[in-house]
Amino acid sequence: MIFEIADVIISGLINGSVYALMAVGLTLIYGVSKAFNFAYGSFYSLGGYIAFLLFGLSFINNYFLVFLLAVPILLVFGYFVEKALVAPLRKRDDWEIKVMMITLGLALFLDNSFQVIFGSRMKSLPPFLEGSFEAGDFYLSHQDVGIFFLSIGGILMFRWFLNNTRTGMSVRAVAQNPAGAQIVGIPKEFVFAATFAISTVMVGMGGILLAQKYFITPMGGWDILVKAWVITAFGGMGSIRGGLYAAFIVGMLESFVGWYFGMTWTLIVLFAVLLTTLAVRPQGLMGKWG
Amino acid sequence: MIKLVDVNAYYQDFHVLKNVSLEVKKGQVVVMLGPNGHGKSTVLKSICGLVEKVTGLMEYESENITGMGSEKLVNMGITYIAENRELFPQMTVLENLKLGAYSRSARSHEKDNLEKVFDLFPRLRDRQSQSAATMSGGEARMLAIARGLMSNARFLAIDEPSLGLQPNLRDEVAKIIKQINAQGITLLVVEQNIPQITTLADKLYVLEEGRISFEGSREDALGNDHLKEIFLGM
Amino acid sequence: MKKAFGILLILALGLIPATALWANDTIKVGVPLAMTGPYTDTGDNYWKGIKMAIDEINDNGGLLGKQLEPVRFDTQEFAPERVMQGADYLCGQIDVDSVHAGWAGWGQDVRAYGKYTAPFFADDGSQAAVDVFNEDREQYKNIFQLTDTGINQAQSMFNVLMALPYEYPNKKAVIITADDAWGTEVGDTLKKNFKEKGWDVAMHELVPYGTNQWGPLLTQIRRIKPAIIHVEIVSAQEVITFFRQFMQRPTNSILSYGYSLVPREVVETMGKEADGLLGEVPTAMPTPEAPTPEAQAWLDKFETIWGHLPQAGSWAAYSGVKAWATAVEAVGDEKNHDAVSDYIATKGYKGETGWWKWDDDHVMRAGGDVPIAHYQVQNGEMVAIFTDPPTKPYKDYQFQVPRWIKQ
Amino acid sequence: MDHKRITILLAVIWAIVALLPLFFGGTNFIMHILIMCLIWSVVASCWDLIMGFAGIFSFGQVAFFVMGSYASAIISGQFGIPPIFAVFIAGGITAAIGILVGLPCLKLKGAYIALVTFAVHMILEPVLKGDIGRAIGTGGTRGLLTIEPMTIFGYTFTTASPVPYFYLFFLVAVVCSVIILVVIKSHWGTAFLALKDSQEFAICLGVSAFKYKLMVFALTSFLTGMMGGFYAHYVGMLSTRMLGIDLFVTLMVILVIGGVGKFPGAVIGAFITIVVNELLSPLGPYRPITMGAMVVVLVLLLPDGIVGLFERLFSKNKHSITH
Repeated sequence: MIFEIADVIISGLINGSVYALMAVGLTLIYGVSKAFNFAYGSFYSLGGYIAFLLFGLSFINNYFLVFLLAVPILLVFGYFVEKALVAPLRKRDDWEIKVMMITLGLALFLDNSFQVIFGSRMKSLPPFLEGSFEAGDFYLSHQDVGIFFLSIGGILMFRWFLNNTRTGMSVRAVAQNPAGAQIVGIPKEFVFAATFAISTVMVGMGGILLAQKYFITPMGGWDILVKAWVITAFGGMGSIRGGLYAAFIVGMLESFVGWYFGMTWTLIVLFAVLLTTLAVRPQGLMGKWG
Repeated sequence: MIKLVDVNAYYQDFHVLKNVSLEVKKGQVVVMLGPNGHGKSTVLKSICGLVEKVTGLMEYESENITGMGSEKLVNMGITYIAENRELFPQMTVLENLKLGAYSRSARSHEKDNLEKVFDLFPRLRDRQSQSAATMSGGEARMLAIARGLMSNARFLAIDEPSLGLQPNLRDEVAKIIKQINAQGITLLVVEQNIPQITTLADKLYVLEEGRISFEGSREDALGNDHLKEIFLGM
Repeated sequence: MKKAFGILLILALGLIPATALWANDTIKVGVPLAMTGPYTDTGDNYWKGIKMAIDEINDNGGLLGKQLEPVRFDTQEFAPERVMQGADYLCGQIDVDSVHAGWAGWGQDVRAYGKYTAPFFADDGSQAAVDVFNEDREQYKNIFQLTDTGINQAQSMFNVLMALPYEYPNKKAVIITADDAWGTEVGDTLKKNFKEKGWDVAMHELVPYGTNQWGPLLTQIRRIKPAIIHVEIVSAQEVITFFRQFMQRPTNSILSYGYSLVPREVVETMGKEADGLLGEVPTAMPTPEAPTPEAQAWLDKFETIWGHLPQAGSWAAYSGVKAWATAVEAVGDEKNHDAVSDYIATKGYKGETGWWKWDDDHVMRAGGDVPIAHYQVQNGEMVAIFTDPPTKPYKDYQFQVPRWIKQ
Repeated sequence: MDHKRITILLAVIWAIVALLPLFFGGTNFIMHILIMCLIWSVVASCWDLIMGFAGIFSFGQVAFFVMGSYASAIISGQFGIPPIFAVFIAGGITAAIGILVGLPCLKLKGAYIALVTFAVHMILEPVLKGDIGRAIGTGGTRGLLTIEPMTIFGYTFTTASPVPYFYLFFLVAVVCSVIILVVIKSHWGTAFLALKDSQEFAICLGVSAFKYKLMVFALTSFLTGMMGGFYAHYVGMLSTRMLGIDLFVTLMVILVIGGVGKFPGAVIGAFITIVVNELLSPLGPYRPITMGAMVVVLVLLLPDGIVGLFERLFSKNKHSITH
């Protein structure tokens, strides 16, 4: 029994760390620019496919090189998408819904393009860590540990960047008060595009990191989008700390419900908890930026 | 230092400023008066690059600044201090001030300016690490002005500094404005609740329905019955 | 302006019948398959078989001297109105003379295509489809199922599990299936069978597609230590992640994947890592060695055309086209749909491995010359070890005790 | 656009649509597409009323549609209630669920409402397929394969002769669009415009945001659920496969093409989208790619959809005078 619970906790922690990584990017764009990106899941798949293509090149044989090349690609892609598709809509009164629509269109376009280009069959990437820690009945693969620390490390680094660098502060400033940010001379438009690009990089990296465990499929991003969305809302859209807590709560909840009641109940329980939380705290766990 | 010629400004389809022309000379304090909602703030915001649609000619030290964005203008030394303060609520006082020095030209002076600002507002020094959201109205007003000063501006556009202040703090605002001006910063102030400020003014403008209806010294203004009404209404 | 739009709309709608008018001296064959969405994969498997059959017939001078012309229709996600639309388009609009589908709507398709007369071949493998058929056999006489129902396939899986030359350490089983019609049909049948044989089904879980974190279930499995784990989720991602996470700390359990072993990526991605997994394919061409020389020739031909071994459904769909073509030749008129259907139902078709016979339910029941093949992954390839019914070992291929079972 | 112009446009659209069977009455396939156009035009108009006019980001439209369809099929199948009554009961049930969903979520902000309503969509599939669904008679994963056809005064509509069915749906669609028109014209419509402009201001005027939002939520849920019921009896079978992403996206495209908050744009959008979708269908995977690209381009170039374009064309002269 104790081993079982330990097992469940570990899988909850690992899932939580993955969810956290997924949610932070989404909460970032929402927090800064109030734009909701429906193509977020497609960017996840995009990361995976970029890595897949890179591994196809003869001179690339490790993840370090893949990340090194994938990051600028994703960065430019995200920046371009924001400038070309989202920024022109911002002047409109109903831009929020327009952004949802245009990103939904983009998601449809990207997902099906993946299917045409790469085929509908799943693609896999080589594992970036092999082996495991074992002690009696206790088991932990290096891959999972790697994913855990890379996700958490990535998020903490990002938080540090936001709190302690001038650029990070300007991002927070735009999030908290766009008018104020403009007054002090922060280039708001650039910050919007930059955060969109950063969030694209984050989710794309998540795609690469997880592809070796969960594979890449053209439509695989939708689950990620929904999970990330639930978590950001749960934690408070725009709150990185809230997202972090929410991700682990959701991870734990899923693994305990799945273990105790069965997998079909996880989604139902998850939404029930979300609804209850929102009924009590409409702004989510943490509410605002922090 | 600042010169506007036939400036028109619009919010979407709403025509706010109609052929506004004005001039602020270096080292001056110029005060703008007029009924609320007639476009005083828009004049300041237009100068500071915060209004999307502006036509006409705006000059800063003989350079055409029409259509320039705020990030450029702040860097050139033009800063706006908003009537509703526009602070960053979840950040500390210090972070707010540091962001005031965001522009490239202000960064190198950040330390000096911080000292200057703390000397001007000793209370802010004590509350450096307090979050802006928890400050009182008066303190927040001080912080907004202080943040504006951090930009190393040579021209400040201050919008209704008395808004939301208790009457006993108004004297202090006037005193601070005088001190700022004494440091060689040119000021364009929208304010009509603090008579002391109008006494500081080198020149007064009155803006009504988006047009300049009066330009002149305080004495000229007091001789004008219509304007007197505005003054009495304060 | 509005009128112009109205005219535009009428023009647009007018284009649809216009497309139907080209080429008159051909026989049109409807092919409703998923070309977009989550079922694209299986749609592709069927298409390869159907295309191969059509090309073969056309290369040999066509059918009754006419070339066959496939008309594709994208069934997307099999929403009811989409299935109906497919039937109305292909049979009502294009007026095809036969319809070759794969997964086609699990009963919805019987309703939709039963309204028309063109022979319709589906690979639903679902009792629901048979139940609809039996509501009105005369109305639905043009419907033919290329594979046996999930119930019978599950029965066959169970028979083979019991026939394995392996002594189970206990009588505990775990069943995990997808929460779709196929998964539940197989799961329920297996559960019934296990219970009848005195086994304890310690866990029976339905999981949604997209599940890839198996921690909570594996925790339970490790406590139960079942002798058999059956997983029935026809999607590579789910079954591979399950296997890998299971292998982190395996129990002494036979892993039976049923039909979920067929997505090609399972073996392609894992290679020898997948050694030991069990699975089945109905109306299958056993591999690596086909049962007859003709069958072997077919396998080779398929591989030359498409560059890989046939996947589940390819051969069944191919055979459907050939069975229909044979019937048309015999009847001599592709337009006489009723006669063609009667011919198929009564005479059957002789394929590469022997006779295809449809039963009274118009289901190609497993057995005879076209049994269900049961595979084990050995050396990174699917190897037929049993055929059923009747349950018997296939050629000289042997079951191997999986490497994770420690005795 | 003023109310008078909306009414005229709507009348013209319906007049054209009413004549379509003259041309296509003999072709079942096209009639079927036209009937689907009518169904989606109502569902999309309801969505537009919620999203475009009331400014609520509800993403539960497809879910309500599916709920209504299942409700009507189950009611008529299990309790022997004639379909023509069952559809209205189904509408009532859907409206009740709509209110239940609306109560907690209408106080939330934009993206949160979208999430909660989309959550309803997400949960619906496991619920309908699972034990709860089976208990109320959804047929679980099999779905419902036998649903009574619509019968009115002893006349049974069949899909084999779609023209009567077409006019039945036509009638329903016209009535629904008139209801929506009345809502937009009424005090409600004014209240929504006020709410959209400034929530605070509207509250000052005594407009209770919550009450109006809940009312519009209930009304659109009712109409959508009822339409779902008609759909169920028309198609004669149901499965949870409608809850896939395809239908959701199609409805979204309808609004993009028609114009959000530009009633009767959704009606025009429905006809264009469904027909274009059908024309693109032979392209296989290039269909959704084209649809996606079209959404992106249209949102950028034609942000107010077809109706927005009309408005611009019509009011060109007026504008040049004011400036």
